[in-house]
Amino acid sequence: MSECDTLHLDMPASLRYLNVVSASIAAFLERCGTPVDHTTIYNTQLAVQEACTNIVRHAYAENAAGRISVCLTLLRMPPRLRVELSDTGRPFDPCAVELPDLDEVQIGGYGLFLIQSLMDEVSYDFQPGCNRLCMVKRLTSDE
Amino acid sequence: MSECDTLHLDMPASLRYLNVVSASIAAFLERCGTPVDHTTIYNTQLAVQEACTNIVRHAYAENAAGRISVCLTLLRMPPRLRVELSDTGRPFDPCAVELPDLDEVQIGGYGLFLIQSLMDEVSYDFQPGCNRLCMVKRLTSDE
Amino acid sequence: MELTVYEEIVRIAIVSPKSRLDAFAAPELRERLETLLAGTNRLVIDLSAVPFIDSAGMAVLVSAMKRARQAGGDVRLVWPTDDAARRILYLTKFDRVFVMADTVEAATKEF
Amino acid sequence: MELTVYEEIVRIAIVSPKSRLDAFAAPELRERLETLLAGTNRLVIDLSAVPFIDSAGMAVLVSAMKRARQAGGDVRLVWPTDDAARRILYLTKFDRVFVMADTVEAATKEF
Ligand SMILES: Nc1ncnc2c1ncn2[C@@H]1O[C@H](COP(=O)(O)OP(=O)(O)O)[C@@H](O)[C@H]1O
Ligand SMILES: Nc1ncnc2c1ncn2[C@@H]1O[C@H](COP(=O)(O)OP(=O)(O)O)[C@@H](O)[C@H]1O
Repeated sequence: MSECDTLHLDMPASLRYLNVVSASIAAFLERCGTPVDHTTIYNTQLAVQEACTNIVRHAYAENAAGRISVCLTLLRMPPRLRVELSDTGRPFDPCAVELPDLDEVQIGGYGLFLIQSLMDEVSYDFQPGCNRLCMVKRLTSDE
Repeated sequence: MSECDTLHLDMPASLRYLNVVSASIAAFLERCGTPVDHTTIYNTQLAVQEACTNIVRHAYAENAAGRISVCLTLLRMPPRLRVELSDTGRPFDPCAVELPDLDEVQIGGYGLFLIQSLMDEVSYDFQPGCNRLCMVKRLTSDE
Repeated sequence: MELTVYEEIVRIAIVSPKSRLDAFAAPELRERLETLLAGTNRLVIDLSAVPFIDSAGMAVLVSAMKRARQAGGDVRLVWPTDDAARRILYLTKFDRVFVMADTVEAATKEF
Repeated sequence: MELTVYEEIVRIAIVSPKSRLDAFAAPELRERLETLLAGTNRLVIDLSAVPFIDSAGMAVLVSAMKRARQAGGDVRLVWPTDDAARRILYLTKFDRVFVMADTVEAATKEF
């Protein structure tokens, strides 16, 4: 297995196919050479799904034909999964958003909170015409 | 859902991650808007997995750093899945190979037979530097 | 003998989704819950067979709960069986906002 | 009284893989089967829990069978539970080449 095991997925920015991202993450981690527990897989899937949903709903709010690019890379020592999402929609820095008050239940507004709670590193980079959200998850137990 | 729901997957030409192709096909079909039975999903996964295995083992026999590009497209009326595999390895026309004699069991040699038995259309196109295998599967029952 | 006979019928709707409750599936569930909430204000959403819930799925639960409470009723949840899904309900404190139960029977009892 | 007591011990190895039997997983199974075939020439491969078998997985079954038959033994298969996987064994006529059984008990009986 090489240092740069990388998988790219490029898909329509539609909520319909976000399950493909989840399925790819699970399959990729199943074969990554390190045993990864179910909760770690689930939490990674959830954070990435939230980020993709935000791209569809907010970044591409005015562009139904947009696309999302998902890049999965295995990093070693310690084993980590890096997920990079790119889109060409409206720029937006998720790290700048205030987190919800969990004692006041609300309809929506949990997406960025989940991303920041469940991933180990979250960073954002905007280049003209391309937003890039990078998330890293350690492949040790989330139990 | 648009006429051109297309998903691209680009991955290292390694047997390790072929399960990601299978998982993506299942997830894509689950949300394609037509109910697709388990056998149809399984047979599509198997045929595509055989084609990818051949690319890793034969087309890239001398190139461990090769990549496979998988393009999944939903076609309408009637509903069909088109799977296009591209590689930059050795050119080879699978349609020209003789099928195995099933009454003489053999070690290996079933891959192309499975592809041709399980998919509804198989075509091959070679452009300098790029082999393209196109397979189409009708999304009606395989029962 | 003067006697008043009074019968109260409490209708509790029970919904058991079986698949992913994500942003794509959420609108369908929202619609189904709204239809049910037109007929009763007591709803049990049985999440036991749900393998995955994202924040869009969670938003549907909250909006149903708000509507039911406004009408004097409530929405109760049956815990997902999947352990990772349970953890997310703890993390977001949904288990404090909703009345949670381990089974549908427990959820309907004394509703 | 002259009397010959003779005892025959038939060793049958039973292997039950639980995951995908594809081109990536095949080499590991091949190795495991070869180790077993060094100790016995009767092998039951229980495919009941295998969700997916591709032609590389099938090649491992055939080569184990050839080796066992050469040594005077055999490899018997227990049908996969997955219906689609069963169909592929019909399609490739593997069900005529191998002695197939519905359960491990049936496979070991009269081996
Ligand atoms: N990719 C994005 N592009 C533009 N705006 C975004 C993006 N992601 C999030 N936002 C903004 O941040 C807010 C909070 O996001 P989130 O926590 O996911 O909750 P929700 O999407 O349910 O409102 C959103 O309502 C939106 O205004
Ligand atoms: N993509 C390919 N590039 C080059 N040669 C190929 C390719 N696919 C198949 N072949 C050739 O066709 C033969 C038959 O393929 P197949 O039926 O899949 O069986 P197997 O790969 O088990 O030999 C292979 O042995 C190989 O020589």
